[in-house]
Amino acid sequence: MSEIENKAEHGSMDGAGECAAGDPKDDKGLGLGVIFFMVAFLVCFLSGWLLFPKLLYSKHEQPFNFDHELHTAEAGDCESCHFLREDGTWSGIPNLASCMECHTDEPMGETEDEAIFCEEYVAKEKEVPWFVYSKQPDCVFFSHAAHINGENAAGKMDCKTCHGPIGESTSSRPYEENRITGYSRDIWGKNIWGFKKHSWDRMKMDDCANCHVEMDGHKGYCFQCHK
Amino acid sequence: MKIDRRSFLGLGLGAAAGIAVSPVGVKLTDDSSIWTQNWPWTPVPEDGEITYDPSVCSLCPGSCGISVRKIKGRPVKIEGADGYPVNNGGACLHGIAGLQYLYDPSRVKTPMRKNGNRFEAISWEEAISIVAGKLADIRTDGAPETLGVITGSAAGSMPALFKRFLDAFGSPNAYEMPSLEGNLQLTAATLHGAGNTIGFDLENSDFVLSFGAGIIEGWGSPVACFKANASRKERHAKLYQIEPRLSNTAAGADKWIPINPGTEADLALGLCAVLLSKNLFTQGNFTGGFQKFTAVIQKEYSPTRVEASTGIPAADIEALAVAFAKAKAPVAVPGKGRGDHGQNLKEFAAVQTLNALAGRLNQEGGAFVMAQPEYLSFPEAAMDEIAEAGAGKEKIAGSVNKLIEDINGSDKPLLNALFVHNANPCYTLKNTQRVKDAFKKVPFVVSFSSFMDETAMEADVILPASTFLERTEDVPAGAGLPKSVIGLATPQVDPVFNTKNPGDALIQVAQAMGGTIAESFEWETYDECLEAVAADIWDSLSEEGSVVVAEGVPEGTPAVDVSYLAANPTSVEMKGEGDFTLVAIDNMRLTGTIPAASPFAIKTVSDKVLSGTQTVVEINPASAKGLKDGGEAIIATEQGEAKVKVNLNEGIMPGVIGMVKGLGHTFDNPYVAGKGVNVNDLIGPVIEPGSGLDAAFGIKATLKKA
Amino acid sequence: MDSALIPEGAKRCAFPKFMIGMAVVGAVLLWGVYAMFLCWFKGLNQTNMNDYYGFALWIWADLAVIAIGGGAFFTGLLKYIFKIDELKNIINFAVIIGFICYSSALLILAIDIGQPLRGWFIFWHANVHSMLTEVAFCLSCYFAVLTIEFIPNILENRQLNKVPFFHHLAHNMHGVMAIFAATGAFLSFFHQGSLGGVAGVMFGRPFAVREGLLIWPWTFFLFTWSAAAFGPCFTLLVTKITEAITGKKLVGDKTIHLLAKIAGWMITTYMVAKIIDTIYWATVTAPSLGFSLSHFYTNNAFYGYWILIAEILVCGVLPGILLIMKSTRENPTTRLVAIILATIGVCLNRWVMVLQIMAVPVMSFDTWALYIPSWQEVATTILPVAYGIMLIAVAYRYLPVFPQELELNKSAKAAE
Amino acid sequence: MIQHENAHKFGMVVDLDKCTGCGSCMVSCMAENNVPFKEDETRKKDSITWMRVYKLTNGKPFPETEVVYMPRPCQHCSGLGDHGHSPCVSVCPATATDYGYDTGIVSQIYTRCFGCRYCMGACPYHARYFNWWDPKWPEGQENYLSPNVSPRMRGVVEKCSFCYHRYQLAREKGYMEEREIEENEYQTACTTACPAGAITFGDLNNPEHEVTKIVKPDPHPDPMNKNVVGKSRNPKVFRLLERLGTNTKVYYMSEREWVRKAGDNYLDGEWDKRKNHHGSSSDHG
Amino acid sequence: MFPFCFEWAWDVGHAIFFGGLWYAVGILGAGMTFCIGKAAWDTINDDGEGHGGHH
Repeated sequence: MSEIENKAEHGSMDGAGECAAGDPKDDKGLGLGVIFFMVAFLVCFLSGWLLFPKLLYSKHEQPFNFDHELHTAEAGDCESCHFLREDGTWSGIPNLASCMECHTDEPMGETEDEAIFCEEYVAKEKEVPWFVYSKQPDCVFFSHAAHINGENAAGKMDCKTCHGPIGESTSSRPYEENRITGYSRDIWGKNIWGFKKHSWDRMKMDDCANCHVEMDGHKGYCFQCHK
Repeated sequence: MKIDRRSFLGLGLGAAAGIAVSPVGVKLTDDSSIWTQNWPWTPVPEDGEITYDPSVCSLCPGSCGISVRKIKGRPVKIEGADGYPVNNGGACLHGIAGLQYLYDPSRVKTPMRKNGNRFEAISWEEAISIVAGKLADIRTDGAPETLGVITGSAAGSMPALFKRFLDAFGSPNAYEMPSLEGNLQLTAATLHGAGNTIGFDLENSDFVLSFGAGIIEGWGSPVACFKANASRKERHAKLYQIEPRLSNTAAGADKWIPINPGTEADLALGLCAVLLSKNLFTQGNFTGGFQKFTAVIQKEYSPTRVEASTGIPAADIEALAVAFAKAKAPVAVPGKGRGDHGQNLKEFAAVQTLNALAGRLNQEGGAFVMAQPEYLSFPEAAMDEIAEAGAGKEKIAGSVNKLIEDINGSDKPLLNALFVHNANPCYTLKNTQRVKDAFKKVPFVVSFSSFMDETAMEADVILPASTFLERTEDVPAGAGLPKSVIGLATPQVDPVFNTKNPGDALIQVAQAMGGTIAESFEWETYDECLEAVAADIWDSLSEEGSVVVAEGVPEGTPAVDVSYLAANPTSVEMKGEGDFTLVAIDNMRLTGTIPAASPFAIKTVSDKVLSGTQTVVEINPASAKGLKDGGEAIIATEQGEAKVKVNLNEGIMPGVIGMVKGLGHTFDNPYVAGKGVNVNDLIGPVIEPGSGLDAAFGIKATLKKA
Repeated sequence: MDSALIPEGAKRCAFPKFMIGMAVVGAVLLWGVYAMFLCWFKGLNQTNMNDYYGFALWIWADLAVIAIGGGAFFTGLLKYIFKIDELKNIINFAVIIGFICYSSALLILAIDIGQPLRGWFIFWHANVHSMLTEVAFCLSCYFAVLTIEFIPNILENRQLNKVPFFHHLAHNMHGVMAIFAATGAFLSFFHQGSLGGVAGVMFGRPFAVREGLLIWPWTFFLFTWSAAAFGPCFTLLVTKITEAITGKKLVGDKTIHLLAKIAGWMITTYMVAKIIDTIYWATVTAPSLGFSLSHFYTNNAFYGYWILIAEILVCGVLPGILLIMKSTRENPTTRLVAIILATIGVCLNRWVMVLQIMAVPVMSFDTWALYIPSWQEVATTILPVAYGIMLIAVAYRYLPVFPQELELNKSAKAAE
Repeated sequence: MIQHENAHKFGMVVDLDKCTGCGSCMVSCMAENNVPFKEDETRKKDSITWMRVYKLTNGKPFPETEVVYMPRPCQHCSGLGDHGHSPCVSVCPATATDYGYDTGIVSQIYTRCFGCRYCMGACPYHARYFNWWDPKWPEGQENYLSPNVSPRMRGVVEKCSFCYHRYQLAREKGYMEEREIEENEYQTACTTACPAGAITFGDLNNPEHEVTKIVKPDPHPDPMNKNVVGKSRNPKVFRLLERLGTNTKVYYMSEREWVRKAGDNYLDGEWDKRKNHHGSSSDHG
Repeated sequence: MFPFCFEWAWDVGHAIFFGGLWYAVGILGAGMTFCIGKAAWDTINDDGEGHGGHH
């Protein structure tokens, strides 16, 4: 915040200085106005593009780093930990009990992160308060079953299509939350205009709809994805 | 001028233009609308694995099997359990709203002690020691019989445990609140011998003659009754409803027979008289002065005389009797409304005798005379000298209503201490002021209530009970059912507040008292106690969730002793004066007893029953005399008066005012209390001689424009 | 004090007097603003609307102000497209009144919706089948037109006009005003109609539903027509009131008579159509759905046949006749009576088409629903009136609204 | 629009002779769908009850009075000619409600709705409710809220969804087991709660489903009113305000003539004429 | 509103509706742009005319 204030102040000081230095007669007014205009424009334009996105999101570190690559190497593919329950509902991020199917009270490796896991959560029998990058708002109903076990080709999707190559990551990136909406930044995407390069860059309604149009020929009806 | 207006204009325009070509505006517009979609004050329920767990609802004597849907172990919905022997899917609105009781704002969240006029929170240890100390003093004073207990019903292990406590303590003063089951047992005892009860095979009857029984208003086991009633359509079975008012049952019946309030017994005996005179009856196993009965009934209850009292034409009475006798599987059902409060033995006995005369006892689709289920076997309670002495004393009164009357009528305190469990007498019994006065005359009242209800507020100590969703308990089903089912309620969630299973609280009080009392309560916990005393059926009970103790048509024809009716007991007269008869109405969407209706249930109540904070009374337009529909009026009885609204309703006999039960709660819960008037404030009890029942179904009243 | 801003040659009351008047009206405005914020921050529970009365006083106010604001588009249409030059003497004022009416309508809509911050969804997620979408689009576009039409008048302010850019801008805008006016007429035609369509397409409401042409129920055309017919009456009425308050003659009789004559014929033809529509609806449409006319006008405490008679005969046919007959049209008293009745008539029509629709029971076992607005609703509905008075006062004081003012008041000036 | 050959058309039939007016359906609906409650719910015109039970009387004086209870969920209209333009869907300016051509269910998206209430005005059944207040639960009571239905914020319209989330949950299980869902797997909360079994719910396009067997919907437009499609061929079955052409998917059944008559509006004497007509046409059919 | 919006469909309804809308918006926009642009041009080519009253 202070940066922009400084800039703004600086800018106007410049203007004022110039004004003071110039001819005090009236016609300078228009010129000054133009300069003021330019400076204010530039400051606001740049802050809008550079500073605003920074201010809009708050950053949270995950409780501790999670090495997806290591776990996929040890435990197998995504479905080993993130699975569909018998009733077809999605289990999401594994709870402590699931972790403990492999882990014990003692760390299996030597990483600091695993030590935190054992001390802070396993020992205290506390669930790890993970931040969920792909968390959708309460109004959204998303059926993983329909996309993994669905009846047609569209129903046999790869995790990567929406979640990206997270399984290859070795550390957890910070979770960014929109201060106004509470949405994870992954929903809107990193790009402030919401442009995307990969299918997993954005998870807005239009992204769902586009894919549905492509696969089903129709973007679906409200209740299909809303509750 | 160095910096003039134009400079500022430039600055402003520049800033605006700069912002405009940046994403700020678009993003803020979008995000502010998304913010409204996720307002932090709108709750977001947590998601997780869905599970379903079975249990039994014990909100009413219906005892339906329920299935509790949970998300990550958190209960979110109650539904009726498919396949449960009482309800087989389906549930009533109170059971479905059961979760609202868990987090009810009026719950007693921790043990309480009254200090002056206010309650203060205390620890369980302190609460138990206060109770144990007070009780010890009573025993030291040598008056153990001055400890009384009022329980909601007599069935199940909890009342038995309280009874046991009284035994070990040395008091005979155990009382139950009036209930349909109690009334049926009393009827069975009068006609067929003690230890019996009566069930009605509505499901298989082709002609149900209901003497005001609110078969779809919460009579008996409500859901079972709903199902039996609904199946009439396919079975082409008839339901005739005899009632002064077009209740829901009457509305759903094939025929509604309006009758002067309180004369149902006359009609039942009148029908008996017709059967006798037309020789349409079955001799059966009548004992106890059947000759005298025949003579008395035919003389006193001839159709013309019954026409005079009931208002039903004599010819109709005869036709009805013939239709009843000629039906393939008729059954007559007693118990106006829910059949619990304001009932008289004469009517119950008369209706059951009608069943007997029609040869409908222990017949498919008839009335079953069944032994009360015996599945609990407590070891002998240890009793010391004080206990022996006290237990030998005479019980103060024959019924809870008589007890209240006696306490009020006596100069010296008849009870020094009183336990109240699963009951709210200060609301449910008639003339609530009288009940509260009696409570004030008892020096030490202990409430085991889950809610800060009217009775809990009169208590000196509250040992808060976990609700049925937080505790284990055996739940014997259902008054009036043609079978005996024992269900097991299991904790669906850890106690939300600092409450205990009242069984545990009682055991701890007993153990704190030491001596033979502690010896009689050797169990560590109530759960352990239940497993031990219900050992006979425990395995199947805990595995299946319920055990059917008796089912199907009982064998043999029971003896019928008609000497009670042969003596022609007098009918109870209505008290008071006035042009109108005020009758209390049962409404399925409200509860007349405990607990008070949930917020959801209250929400469903019609604005023709409750309007704002005013009770709406029903009255026939023919007797409205200037009262307007929706207008305000003052209803007055000798008991008191209340401001009400008027609903002009063609579905009620002229001269009768209908006022719903279950409103007018006075405790602190804005969603269910402070609404309307308690009809029990307007109606005083009338004790029926012999039975001790409060037979006041109504009272004479006046109604004037407010 | 503010004489430099007052149009040259015009005479205005003393500044303090002006400010006192503004303060009085401003107090009413603030009361409305307070109520508005209550509605925004506490929600619509501040109103007496309910699930039966989802559309109530506000929607009526919207429909009414848009109808009476129709003078702007219709006068503009006549002036710029049909080249009736005489109307130049009143066009500025008609535009100002229109501007006030439409901005008020938008403001009320912003209060009326349950989620004001999501109001833009109506544009973004537009459902093209909804009459309300059409209303929203055309309403906001037409408001833009009105603003454009109003701007040159503002720029003619004595001080502003000295700025060369503004001077030229005003001049250029006058030059292409016909195009704007044509666009405005096009937009108006549709949104006035769509507002009529709002009711007419509700086929679940037999009191409202009308048959029609393609996707447009007859009410679509009736609303447009009635706005064109009654809008000028309101313009005349406000002119009359302004003249009374300022004590000056502001618009020449010739212009007044001309506009009144046009309005009279419009009203009369509208009433013919309206009566045919009513008869058809009462004898064909409603009965085909199981409703007799009496169902809509009996068995309740308020909506009787009187409202039908008042709307059609007293406030419709009568003013129409008064305005087409030369003698009554040119008699100031009967003309005033006619324009007052006409204004009431169109407001009554909008009332019926909003509130009575909600009140009439449709299911056979339902009952009439009656409603009394809360003070918050009343205050926010009066707010635009206060705002309108203030804007007219300011505009009259500082802008050359009435081209004929100086000429018509010469004699008075001379006498001074 | 998706017009699968095997599109569903979910609907229900309520047997009014069985309905007892007990209110279980209302409470089950509220509990299932996180419906909020206020201190005073006696002003029924601002009380949110997706399922509302109306009390109908035959209007006759004592003792001929008769009463019947009529549960009224959202009727899920398919609109004039069965084209999916229900009264509410076609008027919503922001597409916050739509007609699911694959299920026949009329949706309502609370986060899209901006609260103009046009749909409420358009619905003759008063099946739509506005959140005049912020939903507030007494402390702790929000603990029983279900995650399957999102709680609504102030300022939006809500209504019965035929428990669409139950359909979704059933389908998820179906996906898991790679099969179509059975009739009993998707039932609304009111249907399962009804202790009298008065409600039958299912797919009106599926002749195997009980609801279709009872209703026997006529797929052809009514010759007397082309807007009406799906009229029941069971003479005891009727729909609410059928003549308006709303084409509801909630049917009612009663043995009593006055009840069937109360389902719609008729001019004087018209009912008897129609009845005779209906009689003769059903003779032919 | 825009073809990239969720509800947009390339059908007759949208074509007529939005065709009319964008047509109107276009005329208003073009008209105003013309007026402002021409006013700016006129101002520059004005040579002090109208400047007289300035300040």
